[in-house]
Amino acid sequence: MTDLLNPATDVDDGPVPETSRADWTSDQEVRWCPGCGDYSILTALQLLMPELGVRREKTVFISGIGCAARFPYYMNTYGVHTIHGRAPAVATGLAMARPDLDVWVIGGDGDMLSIGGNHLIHALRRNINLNVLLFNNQIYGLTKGQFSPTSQKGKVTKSSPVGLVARPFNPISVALGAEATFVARTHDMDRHHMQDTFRRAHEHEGAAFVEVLQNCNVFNDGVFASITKKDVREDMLIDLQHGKPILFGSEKQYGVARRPEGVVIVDVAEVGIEYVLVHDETIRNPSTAFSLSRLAKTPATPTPIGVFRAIDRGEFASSVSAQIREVQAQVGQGDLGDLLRSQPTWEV
Amino acid sequence: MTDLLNPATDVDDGPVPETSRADWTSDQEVRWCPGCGDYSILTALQLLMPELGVRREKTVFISGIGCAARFPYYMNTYGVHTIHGRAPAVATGLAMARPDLDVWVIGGDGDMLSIGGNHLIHALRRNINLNVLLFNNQIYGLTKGQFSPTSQKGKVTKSSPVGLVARPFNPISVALGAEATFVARTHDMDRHHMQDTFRRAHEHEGAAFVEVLQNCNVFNDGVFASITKKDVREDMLIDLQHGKPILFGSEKQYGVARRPEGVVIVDVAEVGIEYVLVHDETIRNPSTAFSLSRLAKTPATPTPIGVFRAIDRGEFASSVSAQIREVQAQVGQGDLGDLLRSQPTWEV
Amino acid sequence: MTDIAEAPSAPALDEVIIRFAGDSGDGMQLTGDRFTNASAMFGNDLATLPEYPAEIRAPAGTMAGVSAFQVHISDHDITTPGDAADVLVAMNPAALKSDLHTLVPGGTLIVNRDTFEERNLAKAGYDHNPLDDEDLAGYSLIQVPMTSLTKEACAEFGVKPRDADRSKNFFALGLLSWMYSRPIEPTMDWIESKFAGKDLIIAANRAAFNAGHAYGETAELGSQRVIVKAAPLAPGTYTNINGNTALSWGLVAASQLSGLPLYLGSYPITPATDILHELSKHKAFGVTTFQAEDEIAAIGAAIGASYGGSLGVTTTSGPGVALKGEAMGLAISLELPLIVVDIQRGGPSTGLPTKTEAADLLMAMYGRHGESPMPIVAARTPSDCFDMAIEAARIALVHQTPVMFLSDGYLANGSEPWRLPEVDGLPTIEVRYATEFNMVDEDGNGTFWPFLRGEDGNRPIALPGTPELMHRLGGIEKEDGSGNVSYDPDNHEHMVHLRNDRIAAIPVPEAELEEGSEGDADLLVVGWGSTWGAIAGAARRVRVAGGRVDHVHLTHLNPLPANLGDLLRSYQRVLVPELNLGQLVRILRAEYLVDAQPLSKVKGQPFTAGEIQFAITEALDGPAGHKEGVTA
Amino acid sequence: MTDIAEAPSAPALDEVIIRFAGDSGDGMQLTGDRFTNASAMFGNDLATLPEYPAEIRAPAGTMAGVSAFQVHISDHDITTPGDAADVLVAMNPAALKSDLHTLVPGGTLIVNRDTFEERNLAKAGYDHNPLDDEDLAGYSLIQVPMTSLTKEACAEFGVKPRDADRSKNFFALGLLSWMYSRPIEPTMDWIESKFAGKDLIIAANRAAFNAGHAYGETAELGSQRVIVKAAPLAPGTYTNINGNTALSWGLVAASQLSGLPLYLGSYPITPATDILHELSKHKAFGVTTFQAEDEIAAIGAAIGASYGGSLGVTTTSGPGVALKGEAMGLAISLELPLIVVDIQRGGPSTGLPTKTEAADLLMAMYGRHGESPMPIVAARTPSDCFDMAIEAARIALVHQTPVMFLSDGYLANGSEPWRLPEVDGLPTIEVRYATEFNMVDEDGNGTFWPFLRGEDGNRPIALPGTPELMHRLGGIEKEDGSGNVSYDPDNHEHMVHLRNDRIAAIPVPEAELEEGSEGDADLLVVGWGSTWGAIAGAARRVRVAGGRVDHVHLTHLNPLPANLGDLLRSYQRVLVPELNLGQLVRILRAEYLVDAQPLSKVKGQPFTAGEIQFAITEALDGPAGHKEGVTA
Ligand SMILES: Cc1ncc(C[n+]2csc(CCOP(=O)(O)OP(=O)(O)O)c2C)c(N)n1
Ligand SMILES: Cc1ncc(C[n+]2csc(CCOP(=O)(O)OP(=O)(O)O)c2C)c(N)n1
Ligand code: SF4
Ligand code: SF4
Ligand SMILES: [Mg+2]
Ligand SMILES: [Mg+2]
Repeated sequence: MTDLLNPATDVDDGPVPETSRADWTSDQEVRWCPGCGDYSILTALQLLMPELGVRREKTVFISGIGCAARFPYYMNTYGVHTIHGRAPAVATGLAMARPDLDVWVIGGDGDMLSIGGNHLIHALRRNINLNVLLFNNQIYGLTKGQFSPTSQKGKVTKSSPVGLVARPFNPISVALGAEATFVARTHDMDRHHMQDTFRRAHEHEGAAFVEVLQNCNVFNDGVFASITKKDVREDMLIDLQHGKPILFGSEKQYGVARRPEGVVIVDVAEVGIEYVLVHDETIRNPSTAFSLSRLAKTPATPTPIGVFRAIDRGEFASSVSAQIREVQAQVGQGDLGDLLRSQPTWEV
Repeated sequence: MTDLLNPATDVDDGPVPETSRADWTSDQEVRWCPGCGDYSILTALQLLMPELGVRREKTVFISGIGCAARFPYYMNTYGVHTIHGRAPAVATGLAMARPDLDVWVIGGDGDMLSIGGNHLIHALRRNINLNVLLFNNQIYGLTKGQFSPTSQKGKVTKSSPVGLVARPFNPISVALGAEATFVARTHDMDRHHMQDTFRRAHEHEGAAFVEVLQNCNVFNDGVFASITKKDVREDMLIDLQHGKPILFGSEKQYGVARRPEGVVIVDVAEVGIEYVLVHDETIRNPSTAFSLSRLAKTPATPTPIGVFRAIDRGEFASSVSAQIREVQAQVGQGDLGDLLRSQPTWEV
Repeated sequence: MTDIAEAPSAPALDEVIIRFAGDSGDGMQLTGDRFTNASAMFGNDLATLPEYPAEIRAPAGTMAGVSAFQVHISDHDITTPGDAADVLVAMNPAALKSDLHTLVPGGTLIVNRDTFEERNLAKAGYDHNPLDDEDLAGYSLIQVPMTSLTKEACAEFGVKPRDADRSKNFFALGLLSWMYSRPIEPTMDWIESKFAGKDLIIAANRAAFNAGHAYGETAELGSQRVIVKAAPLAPGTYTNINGNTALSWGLVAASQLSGLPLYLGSYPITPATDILHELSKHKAFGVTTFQAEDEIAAIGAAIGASYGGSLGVTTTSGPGVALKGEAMGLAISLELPLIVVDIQRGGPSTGLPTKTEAADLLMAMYGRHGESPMPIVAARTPSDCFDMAIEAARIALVHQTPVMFLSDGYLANGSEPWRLPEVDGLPTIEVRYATEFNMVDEDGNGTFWPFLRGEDGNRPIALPGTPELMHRLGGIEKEDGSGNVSYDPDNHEHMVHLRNDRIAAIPVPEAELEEGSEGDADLLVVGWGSTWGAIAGAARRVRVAGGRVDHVHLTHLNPLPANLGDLLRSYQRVLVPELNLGQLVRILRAEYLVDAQPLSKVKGQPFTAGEIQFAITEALDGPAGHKEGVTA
Repeated sequence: MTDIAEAPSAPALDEVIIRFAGDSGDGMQLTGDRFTNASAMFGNDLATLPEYPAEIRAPAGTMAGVSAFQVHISDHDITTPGDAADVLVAMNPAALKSDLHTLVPGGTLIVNRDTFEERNLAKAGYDHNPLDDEDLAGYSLIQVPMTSLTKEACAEFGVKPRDADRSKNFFALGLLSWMYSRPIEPTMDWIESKFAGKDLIIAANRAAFNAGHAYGETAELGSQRVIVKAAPLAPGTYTNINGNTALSWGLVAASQLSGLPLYLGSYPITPATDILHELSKHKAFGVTTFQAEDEIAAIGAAIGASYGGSLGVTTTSGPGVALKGEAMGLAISLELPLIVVDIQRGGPSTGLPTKTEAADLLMAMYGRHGESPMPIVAARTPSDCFDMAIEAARIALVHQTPVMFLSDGYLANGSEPWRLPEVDGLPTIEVRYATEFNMVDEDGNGTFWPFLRGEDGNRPIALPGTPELMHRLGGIEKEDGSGNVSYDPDNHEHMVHLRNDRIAAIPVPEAELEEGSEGDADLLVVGWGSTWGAIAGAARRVRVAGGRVDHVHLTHLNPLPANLGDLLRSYQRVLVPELNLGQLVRILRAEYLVDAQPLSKVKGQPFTAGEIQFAITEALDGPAGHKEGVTA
């Protein structure tokens, strides 16, 4: 019998052709509100893809439902706009069946942390080779403005007319609590930072989780403005760089240092540069990364962006197929006739 | 019109009568396998309840499906054996509708971390007043032995005949990543520790999450034996006690200390007692608690038990009803006739 | 009724259908809404059909971005938003292109001429200006430079041209208000209160409105001015209400009438979300709303609240119902009250989220594993959602069962004048709970059996908190009486039949023929849900033309009215119009073995009366009991 | 066929029904299984019915803990595990109490006398020893001290008494093997290989078996010894197979026949979990199994794998199907192949997880929102699960649609001898994928339209990885042809009809009358699923008694066979036995307007042939087309 596992994997397709942004742009009219942050994320990816040295036909975007989840329509790749919350599940099946593909998962904070929260944390735990981009606008956009699991406490929305009672998830903390091997944050106002982050996610073997702070200018305008606007960024965004001390501010006058209760922001001049934490994405213990995720409680205080954690750990889909290969190496390809005779038989 | 919110809350029922274990024991035959760890958890709770000064009729046990989820049948309280994974959701509705009740949620590792994972993390995030006991036996008991999201990598089960590929969740880390305000661990071999922990959970305002290490002697026998057996406990269980240095071992010769990558186990004699971490459940920043949750990767190395975190934060259900009360205080009880006339009307 | 002093002499029309169409950003829903309200206040009968795209804001000026609002006003009792528009207001080329087909031949076409320039024409896919086309000759075309006139009018109040542009819908509203002699005050009052504190906006909108009004007066449109007189409605206080609001208020009313706090567990989904929004506002009534993490948690929480003694409700649309099946089964097994509201939309899958359809009936009947019967009610008009919400609650609470409430996108967003009921006249809902032992155990001690039924077949519900009555419920099969887990074969069979029979035995009103029916016509039209208006309108027209047709409209789909079988069998021909491929008709055929025939429409739109009229006429002409279904 | 040299002269019976009953810890399933296998190897026809409690290990000795295994062996072709047992082996008092009613009057009752002591009697709820009762006088009672004899026999091999106790089921097996002249070798071989390396256990089990065998030989049971000769089965290689194994192998075969890798996304649930277990073992066939976090993730992953070019399958039971409704709708909208397996169990809600029922048919038909039709196939016997799995795959892959496969707990766990098919004779499944442009765009360039259908009405599936054919799919309504999102009313109506029609047009085999039917009998029995054996057995008996009854058994429930309507209409009376309250019968009535009548059983157990025989006889005596259903 033939070897049925992942037939597509072994084909040699020759060198990857050069592409431009236009090659990655589908013929579909983009239907986000004018001014929506989703546009710049789309641009960042369409511009990045040609640099990644991947094939369009080997690239698949899977999304759930929401404004963010419209994303696949606009990429000239394969794509499926599935149902609300289930994109990580569908993508998991695809990535297992087809390890040759580069699978991206796109969804909003409602899609991936509310209805789809469980699929997300399990995909991260399994460490399956997906690039998961969560567009966090702290609101339900497509259904016109209800709070989401990342909306700030007290937020007034259509479904919380006198203010939201519950406290939000911190997507980075959730991901780290779920054993994610790659965890990062970027934002829709900085194309280069997005591209650097997406590139890293793409390169990661296993599940790469990226929170993209995204402005919904219709239902939650400016919610990240106090940290992402050009003129405040230096003071409000803490750009994590592997191997470098964590510094920020116009003169790099602020830094992050360890304290018993976790990491805190310090005045470098006060504590001395030697006490400033040197960022290491690769520590296997996620405690420091977790601690960094707790620095900012609301998008109004200095907030780390960049890669919090990036460690190597067995990728799920390839381990699953490796098991299959191993069994096949031991007992050979299955034979249907033998299978039918694998229980006691008798002749009549 | 009458005040319909939480009518039961205001009743004064007089002093709570004295009860004994028998009063908390239902007339149902217990149907776990002989030797199952669930028995001792049941005993611990039935013995504890009389001490809590609560009424049986004000106590409700809500469970999903699984061996663990049989629990409510055996308590002479109110109880609902719901459907697989949904106990935290049903309990949330009950706790919101009836803040006067003491609501316990019981489930297995499959029930609450596999199919029910999302409901669990959202209940913890919201901080609703539930006592959530997760009986972690690292296996699906009721369906006869498949791996669960807490089964160790490599584990051979009926559904992983050549070994489990994925890495498990650490329930404590998941809970902390989900903003839980009370997080604890105990085990089925130590009744007193269970009782202390359950009591603390009960006293906590908000969602209290307790992982109970539980032996499934039929499908996963002895999986915690190397840390919970009487003769190894001293060396293998790290009993967290608020305000005390974290020490363990027969002579308290080991301790836990901070290191850049997180907390680690140290030889007290080597580092000196002053470097041993003093446990503080009440730090608002969950980083240290998270770090403690990473001490043991498998149940074969020294494992912290006790309360990792216990902080006060607005309880969800009472905040929701407070909002309602506030509106009512401002505008009075709603009047149906007024409601019908709240849009423009005209007379014919 | 407001007086229109200014236009006493305008010729009177008995009804008119006006359609406002423009870009999503043009405020057409608001314009339609305001026109509707003014007409309602004026005393017309009316019906509306808002239609908007699924995108939040599709690219401006494109076909995908067109948003429309159709309103039918009349001096007599009407039942639908009308088959085709008498007047189409097209605010841009895309609106003209997409909606021209809705205008009757010879109808009045009013366009905002300013927008018919190259960029907008291109966005709409025109390679020339259609206003120059011969095609439009068949219509009475009125070209108005709305944008520039609005800007002009606003300029004197210091409104910047860009901001003034946003007020052009008020120009259109002013113009139409003049044409149809609508009262002005309601709109002015509304502008004042809506934009209170934003003086510039108030000024701009007022100026635009007045400019539009004046334009009619001055621009030789005199011949166009008509009046649609007030309808002879029954005396009372009226409000203009849409289905989702009526439904929300009905739930509040049911809570008050039963004395149980209302608990809504919901997850946002179009077109049901407005119910969550509306109920979130009614904290004064002790209403608790819970936006859950997903649809399953939403129903789970509603079950928990219901178990605790609240009136538990969950609201959603088709995709959400498809997720709640297992939890509904639990509520059925527990015999707990619960209302599951399905505001149906176009399917399958994500389908057409903002469009209407009624294709969830069979899912409502059968969409759960095992034998898990559940009562189903359906509303017929927007205001009927109020009454049916109370009815759903009554069934749920009195008979201790989850109840499915079916509405749809058309009812949810469509509106009609509603005569407010007397609050005191609403019947209370009696809910009784167990408070005492109902059994004696082996030792002669009192004990409580949660499934020991009373004469009414109901199990005694003891709320948690009730002293001594502690007991356990669960979804595993239970022994009738004690409620203990039971794997006994005979008990299971007994329980399966019992669950079935107790739902089948719920008393529901007899099926009654609608007004105008004679009882012995040549054809019976059987409807359910939002098709009521179109069927009623069609039946009237057929009768006027001399056809003999009767109409029965089902509000209770499970159980069905006891007399329905006999009624159906008394007709030679039975036609069942549905916004699906024929769902009720399958139930009727299976239940009564009558050769009822489907009339199907699945375009994301309600039936027009004309479509049903045509099918009725065809059926009257055809042989009795014919075999093939018809498709509108 | 194995030769039984030792008992040539024993009197021959044509069939016997044996029931092993004991505590869950007594190994009754294993005992039954071994007896069955030996009988199969010997050449009998047979059918089995395992029955076990929902608890993993209910308290030892209680009624709740009783586990039983019934096996019917015969020298001729049989179809059911038998109506009542000829022999009941009761290993303890609880087993006697719970299962005595299954024994025919005058039947042989074999008890393990050692267990009838105070503690066990009390646990079973006896206040005295029933072995002393008069009631048992009507049976042929054989009291054997199995426990002590086993211990004795084991002692010489150094087995401790406590361990020896565990082997007492082998004593029972030895005794029964002697009584029914079963071959010894298969059991001995099995013991050797099963416990390889555990010499003491092998010794104990062998000793126990031999002691039981010897007991029969020596203990004056001579008169009891009979033989059930081999059945005249068609020549071939046979194996004894249960439904879940057959289903698993059928899926593996479908994978091989289609050349697509098999991908199973599943979440454990009784009684479907064994399929996950079984397929997890077949990595040699390139089978990927994925135990997902829940049922929705399981089907989601299967859809993803199917989209990637695998044969995507998800397996579950009723509660799981109730959760998968929304995702099935997605697969329907995407027009992707998928198999959804429902191993039905007792419902509603958690219901009776380990018991059988067939009450998910209407959910399979209608349990999704919107118009979302899906083919349904159902297996009729355990081995038929193999063929129907291939058939389900054929429909899914050739017609690009999710397919529901219905089995039930009885088929899943029950077993029968199965003549192995010739692997080379199995028909391949042709799957074609798009690899080239199928359209030219405005600029004259080649492009790909994912919904531009070929002559077969199928859309072209281009797998990701196919150069140039990049495209996007989604659950929003799409334009036929281009596949672009479309809110166009006419397109939606077209697509709704198209999705419906393409499923309705799937060719399925004509309905054929079962063997023994004459084509013009007085009554037609219509069955589906696991009722086949009981109906076939009942029909035979009725015919033997001179009644005229025909039987048709549906394997395809959607679409139904084209000739079914005519067939039904050609009978005066139609009876539809179902393990539900009447689900297929509703479909038949709605579809064909025939007065088919339900015969319902919902006890968590399969029909016996006797129950159906009784109903047939009643129906034959009653008036044609009578109105009321019957309940078994
Ligand atoms: C099963 C189901 N439930 C609910 C919805 C309605 N719905 C569509 S998108 C959405 C949430 C959108 O929020 P988010 O995921 O944050 O995406 P955004 O629009 O903000 O990008 C919801 C609730 C749906 N389509 N399907
Ligand atoms: C919707 C649904 N899916 C699956 C099942 C089958 N099921 C019952 S319990 C269980 C898991 C049991 O494991 P766990 O929650 O860890 O509890 P334990 O038995 O180990 O205590 C499963 C998969 C079910 N009853 N319902
Ligand atoms: S609603 Fe918000 S998130 Fe959605 S497209 Fe508009 S701006 Fe973007
Ligand atoms: S299967 Fe395991 S968890 Fe379940 S009752 Fe038995 S021992 Fe306990
Ligand atoms: Mg969002
Ligand atoms: Mg478990």
